[in-house]
Amino acid sequence: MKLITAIIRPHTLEEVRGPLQSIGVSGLTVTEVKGYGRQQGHTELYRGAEYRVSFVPKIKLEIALDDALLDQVVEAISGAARTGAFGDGKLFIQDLDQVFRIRTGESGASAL
Amino acid sequence: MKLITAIIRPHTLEEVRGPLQSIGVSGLTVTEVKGYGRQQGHTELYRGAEYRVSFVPKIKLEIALDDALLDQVVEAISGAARTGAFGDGKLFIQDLDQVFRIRTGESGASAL
Amino acid sequence: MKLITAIIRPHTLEEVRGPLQSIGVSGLTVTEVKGYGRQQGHTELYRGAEYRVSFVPKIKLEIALDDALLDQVVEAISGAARTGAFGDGKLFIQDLDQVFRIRTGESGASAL
Amino acid sequence: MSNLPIELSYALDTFYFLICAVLVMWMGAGFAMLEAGLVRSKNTVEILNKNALLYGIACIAYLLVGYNIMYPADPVSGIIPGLDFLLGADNSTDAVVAGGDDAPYYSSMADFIFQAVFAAATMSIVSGAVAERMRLWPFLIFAVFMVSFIYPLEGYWKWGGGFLDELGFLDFAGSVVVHMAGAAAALAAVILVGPRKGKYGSHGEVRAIPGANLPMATLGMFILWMGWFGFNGGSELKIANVEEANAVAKIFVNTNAAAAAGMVVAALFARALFGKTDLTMTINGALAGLVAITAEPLLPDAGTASLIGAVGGLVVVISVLTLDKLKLDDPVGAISVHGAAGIWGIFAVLISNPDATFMAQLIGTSVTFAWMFIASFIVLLIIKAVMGLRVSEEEEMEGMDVHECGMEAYPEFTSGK
Amino acid sequence: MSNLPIELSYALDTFYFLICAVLVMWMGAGFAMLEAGLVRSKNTVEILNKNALLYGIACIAYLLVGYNIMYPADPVSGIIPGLDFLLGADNSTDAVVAGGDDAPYYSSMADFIFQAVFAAATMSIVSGAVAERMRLWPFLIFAVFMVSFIYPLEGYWKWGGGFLDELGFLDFAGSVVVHMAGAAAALAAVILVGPRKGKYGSHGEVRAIPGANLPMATLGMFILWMGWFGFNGGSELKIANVEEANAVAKIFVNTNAAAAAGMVVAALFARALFGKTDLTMTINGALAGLVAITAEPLLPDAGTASLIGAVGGLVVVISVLTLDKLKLDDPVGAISVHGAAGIWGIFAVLISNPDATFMAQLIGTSVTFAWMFIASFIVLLIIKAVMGLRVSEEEEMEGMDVHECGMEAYPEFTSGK
Amino acid sequence: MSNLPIELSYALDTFYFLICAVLVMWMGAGFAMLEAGLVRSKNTVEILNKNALLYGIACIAYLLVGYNIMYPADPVSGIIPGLDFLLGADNSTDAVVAGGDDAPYYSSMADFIFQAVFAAATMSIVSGAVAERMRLWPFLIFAVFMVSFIYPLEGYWKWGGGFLDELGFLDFAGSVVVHMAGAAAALAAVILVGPRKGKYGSHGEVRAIPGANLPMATLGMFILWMGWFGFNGGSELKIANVEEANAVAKIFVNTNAAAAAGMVVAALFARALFGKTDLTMTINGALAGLVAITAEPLLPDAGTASLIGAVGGLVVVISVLTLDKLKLDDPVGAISVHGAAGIWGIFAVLISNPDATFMAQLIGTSVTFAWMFIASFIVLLIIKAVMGLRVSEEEEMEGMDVHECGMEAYPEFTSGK
Ligand SMILES: Nc1ncnc2c1ncn2[C@@H]1O[C@H](COP(=O)(O)OP(=O)(O)O)[C@@H](O)[C@H]1O
Ligand SMILES: Nc1ncnc2c1ncn2[C@@H]1O[C@H](COP(=O)(O)OP(=O)(O)O)[C@@H](O)[C@H]1O
Ligand SMILES: Nc1ncnc2c1ncn2[C@@H]1O[C@H](COP(=O)(O)OP(=O)(O)O)[C@@H](O)[C@H]1O
Repeated sequence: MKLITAIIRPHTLEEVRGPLQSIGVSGLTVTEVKGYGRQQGHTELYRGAEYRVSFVPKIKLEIALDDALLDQVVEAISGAARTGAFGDGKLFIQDLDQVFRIRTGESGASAL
Repeated sequence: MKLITAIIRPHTLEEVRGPLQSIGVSGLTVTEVKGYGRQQGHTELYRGAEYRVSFVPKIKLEIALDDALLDQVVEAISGAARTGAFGDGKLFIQDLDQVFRIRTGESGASAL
Repeated sequence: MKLITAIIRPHTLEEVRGPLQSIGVSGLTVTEVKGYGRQQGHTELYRGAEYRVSFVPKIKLEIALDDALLDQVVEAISGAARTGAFGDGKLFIQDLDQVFRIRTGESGASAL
Repeated sequence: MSNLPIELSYALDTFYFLICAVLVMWMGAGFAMLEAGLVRSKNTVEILNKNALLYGIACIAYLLVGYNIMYPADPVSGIIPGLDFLLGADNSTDAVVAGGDDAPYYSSMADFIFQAVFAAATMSIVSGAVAERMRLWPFLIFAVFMVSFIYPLEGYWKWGGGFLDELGFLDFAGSVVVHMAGAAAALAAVILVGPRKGKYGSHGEVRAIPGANLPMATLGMFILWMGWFGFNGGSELKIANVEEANAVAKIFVNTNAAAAAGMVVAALFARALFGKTDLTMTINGALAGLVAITAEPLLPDAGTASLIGAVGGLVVVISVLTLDKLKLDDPVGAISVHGAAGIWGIFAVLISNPDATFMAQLIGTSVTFAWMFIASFIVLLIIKAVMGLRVSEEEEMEGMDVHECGMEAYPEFTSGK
Repeated sequence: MSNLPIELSYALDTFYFLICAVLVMWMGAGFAMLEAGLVRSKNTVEILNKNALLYGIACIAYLLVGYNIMYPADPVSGIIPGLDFLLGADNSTDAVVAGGDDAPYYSSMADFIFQAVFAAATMSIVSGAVAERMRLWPFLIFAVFMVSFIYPLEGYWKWGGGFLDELGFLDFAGSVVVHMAGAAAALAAVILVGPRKGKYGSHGEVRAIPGANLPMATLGMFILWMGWFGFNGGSELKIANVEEANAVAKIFVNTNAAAAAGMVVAALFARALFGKTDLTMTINGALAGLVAITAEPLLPDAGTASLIGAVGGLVVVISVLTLDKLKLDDPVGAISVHGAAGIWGIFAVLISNPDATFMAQLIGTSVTFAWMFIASFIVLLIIKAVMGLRVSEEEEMEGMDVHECGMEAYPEFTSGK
Repeated sequence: MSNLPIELSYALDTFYFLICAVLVMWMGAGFAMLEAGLVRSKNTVEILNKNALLYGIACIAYLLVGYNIMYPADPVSGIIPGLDFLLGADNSTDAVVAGGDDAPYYSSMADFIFQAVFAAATMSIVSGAVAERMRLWPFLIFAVFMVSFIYPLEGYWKWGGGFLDELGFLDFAGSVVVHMAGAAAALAAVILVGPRKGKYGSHGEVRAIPGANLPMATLGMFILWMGWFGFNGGSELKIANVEEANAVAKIFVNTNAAAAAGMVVAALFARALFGKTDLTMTINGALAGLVAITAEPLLPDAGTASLIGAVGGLVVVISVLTLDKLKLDDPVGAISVHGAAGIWGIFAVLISNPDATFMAQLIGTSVTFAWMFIASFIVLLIIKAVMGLRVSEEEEMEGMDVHECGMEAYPEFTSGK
């Protein structure tokens, strides 16, 4: 099993959801985060003093899934979240040793 | 060392804490997240227009721990967080290569 | 590639950023979290009733990086975030299987 | 032309009354902000709905029947008023300029609206005490009964000229008739709905449930303070001669002094007790000072008024802590502010008013409390039987806003708590 | 000395006017809070800036020229007023004490400020309807034209003694002259700027875009309600004798009753429709009740006033839903509250005022609507051509606050939405 | 009966005074909201506590001794007033109807409360400037001295008939006597407590520390604006004849015009400087316009008043930027709004009042500034020696709310910043 962590633009969340559901991703977790990469924030102004808001608001998706779905999901997220401008985000893939569903106690792929 | 990521119902956080402390978990990190799994959100209403709040508020716990504690902790969280209804949450287990305590510079299991 | 997760004091974020950028860390993601370790929260008071705010606000940094930078980054964060008191935080290191840059589709180290 | 001065006097008294009514109406916003600030974010829309709608319902119910019960044209006895609906015609110019002791000196419409906003204020007291668990519409149905009958009846006993008035019970602007009365109804409701889930631990410990928006609560205090100038100042009922103008001015000074002293003393007391300056006690202290001086804001000098307010500030802190010991859960401190400080206020009349007697104050307070508590209890019990008073455990956990109002107060900020 | 009563009468009327003006000025805060509460957090600083600056601009523009257009010293015809600038001298004591039907009975400065705050209120209506997408300075430039010419001209037609007044069109405090007029301008603006991105789905579905701070919106309602006592009460223009004092008092009672009924009925209606008690409808219902009674707050008895307000509450709920069906995106419901309820109010005059005729009301409403809509449309079209009206798509997505004002409303709380 | 007109006149003037006092009291809420909106969330409970408690303390201290120092029955000299406590009896009806130039024409109780709320306003100015780092109780102890002695003494020099008054120094409602005086004390405090940690970088750069709740700050502005009608309008001290009624009305018009112009000009100026429309400058501009017109709101025509306000709007923006260059950290801009615009206002008297002389204005301003600054500095120095003024670095980092008040303002929303 894999854990995909995707950092995307907040307003693309809705576009990403649909494709994921059609692929068969059965759940996901969303966190509001801030970050920077090539996209380097912007300045705001307060009483004449400029200040950099260096971290841009992003949405982090965490999706635990079966290895079989990995490529499709990478594809789907990349496709839906791409605008082509700096700030589109990143995907990180990690191994997942084990998963449990708290409600039933199931573990492994059937718990996803 | 392992990293357990638990997604649980917000109000079970207090129930989960006690058992973890008695087992000897020395620290944990909490994040407010939203997500969906089998539990599929609910509708709200605003000026007559219904809208799905598709992501349900959850709490994410991250716990770095010694392999020896793993089973006990999985047990403890599952027990305290289970209500039996959709939405109880998930546990994800990952390998942890290394840990450092910033204050002292210690690393490995003694830094947990 | 590695994923470093650092839990630090909120006000050290600004001190940490500079060194990271000089090392050549090209991006990072910040989440507001709460947690406890050796530092055990504090009490607040509301209408005469004391209550423990057991989770202390922290900042979580996630940095995906090339293995080559690992030691330097661990060093840099530890140095900038250390005050020597309980609550300075932790660093967790995990393996990262794969990274994709959404904008360009690049993968691997060049996507960092 | 020669009647111009009398007409002017009538106009000035009417205008003064109307402005005071606006100030008391504004207290509705004060209660709304206070309560919205002191509940958790997940119950905020609901408490706002309650505060807005109770004001509307109170105005309608009092117009329809409450006002006539409280001030009957033709009372049956000192205990039983008459029954009448809506409003009659206003005073004619002839009646006004005729002069004499009975000549009307201000518009009866102005009188009505001033009285109506008092009725709404009484009801507002209840909403805070049962916040975060009593369902919206059962509460509003209770408001209909409260403002139509329960409150007007005891109002009649004192201000309508009923038996408490004849007895010599003295309550200038309503420490008991309005504030303690509201608190007594609130107490009945609090007992019936029970405490919020999680408020009291299984080992008897009191758990803090902090309010979500303290600036809003502080704004509520300032609004109430401002409105109280109308509440007490308007209760003099006349301003249009030297003596009356002096009286109204003195009431303003005393009202302000009592609030200031209540606030500062409560803050100091809380600091001494807790080691911290508890803002919610600062707020409650000011309100307790206001409630305490309400029974007699005219006769004491400003120094004495300050002392009366100061004691109110002590009383409210003690009462808040005591109610929690008794497991009576009152999220905003309404029973302490309006009940405990109201009782202190009614006996403080003895300090400055030589006409006041301990017995009359005691009887007046006891009768009012008994009536308000019992009548409210019975009506609430009936509502409980018919439709229930309290939200389900799940609704309480997830918040009343989503379940009762389908909406969040701060949809972009609220966390998953 | 023998003139003292006349002087007092003048002073009382002036004071009453000034206090009413302060209450209406305060409505500016009400609009600001209402709108700041009902937009998303990312557009909050901008709407606050709009509300503050439009008030300032309205006061200046109305002082410079608007007031003279609306109340010309020397009108050209029933359609065309004169053109004049700034203010003249106030009434002399001699003119006042001379007496007679034409003698001034209150300060013309007080008259000016009372009228000025009405002009500002008219403009405030527009800001809510175009919230979250119309740029700040184009809006403020439109405000200059609106308050200098567009509104004063139609104001002249009715209140300045122009042709609508001669026709027998009756609008006591401005259900149409102020409220529907503002709504008509708002409608023109809404059509020109289009709906917010994401408000209407590609399959015609209506998407909710919840406001970020409901307590603030509720405070706005209470402020507006309070201010309305000045709005309607001051429109009686005189209080200093028995008859006038009674009239003002009755207006207070009726205004309050209509608001209360509108609120409760809208809440009940929304609950019946949606199964939940929608706080935004509670708020809009109260405001609709107020708008509805504004055309004739004096003649109906309090029961009838309640009914007029109640129907206003129904109208506003239906109108909000209908406008969304028509894809007219009005984030705060301004067009429904001020337009739909305003039209209901103007025809409700027929219920209690025997002098009102259906035709006069219809013509007055139609002419006002046509003028306000068309003139606004043209001016906005020109502004659009010169500098654009709407923010770019990127700005809209990221929020107007950062782009137009360089600042966030809640920098410590706002999430990445 | 023949005395009725005189009595009515007394009653009307008293009522007018009381209403103005309520409006000024309400400014306390305005300061509280303004400051609570412009600090970070972690210091919000503390600033609310400060604003509430300073109002209470000011009312008590001014009642006890401050009022008698400012308006001594029996002054020792033009510099030294007498010492007296609490309040005397009010005017008798006989004294009023006796007539003559010395006859009292309004309640002395009304006078007291009007003066008391001015004292509280002066103190409110300080709290904003030292927000986020000066400890609560040292601040409140300073408030005791400030309102008991420091402010009343300079108040005596001008309004109590002391030497500045005899000198021909003209300050109608307190551009200098209240506003600049408060700013001078604030300046002393700001110098003594130093800037907030992180406000100024090691290379001299100015770092923005955005306020947490801009809608609240905007509400504060509207409240202050509303209250200012009472502040300036009440300072005419009489309304009950044609001339005085006209004067009060003109003051209302001018006060409003100056605020409007100050706001719009500051917003435009900020936009020109920064490229964005800075809402905090919009707010400060309105307040600066109000402060600027306060020294002479009666004599200028409305156009001139607008210009005076407009220049105030420019002054405040420049002052805010300049103070930051001087590393004088004033989180809400209090020194700029009340000090810089106050000084402009006092010299703007020369424009419209032929009795004003440059020298008298200069001396009055300098003396007031020197006294307020030095006396405040010394008292603060003593408090600093005894108990310290500033929170510890750790407390500042973690926020004063938890450390001083044991509570968070927005416990459910605040992030870990
Ligand atoms: N090396 C990294 N480690 C962790 N998070 C990163 C990293 N690089 C980028 N991010 C996250 O991804 C978000 C988007 O990055 P972005 O600016 O789009 O980079 P690029 O345009 O180069 O792909 C950032 O705001 C940050 O949250
Ligand atoms: N595959 C997944 N990947 C990531 N997070 C998930 C996944 N499935 C569920 N979650 C998280 O767990 C939470 C609870 O899931 P839940 O609805 O209880 O699923 P189930 O009832 O099937 O166990 C979700 O809100 C989501 O945050
Ligand atoms: N075992 C752990 N697992 C997950 N997070 C932890 C763990 N230990 C500590 N943390 C996180 O690190 C933060 C700082 O821990 P801290 O109190 O500094 O521990 P120590 O002082 O022992 O290093 C905590 O608030 C928590 O968020």
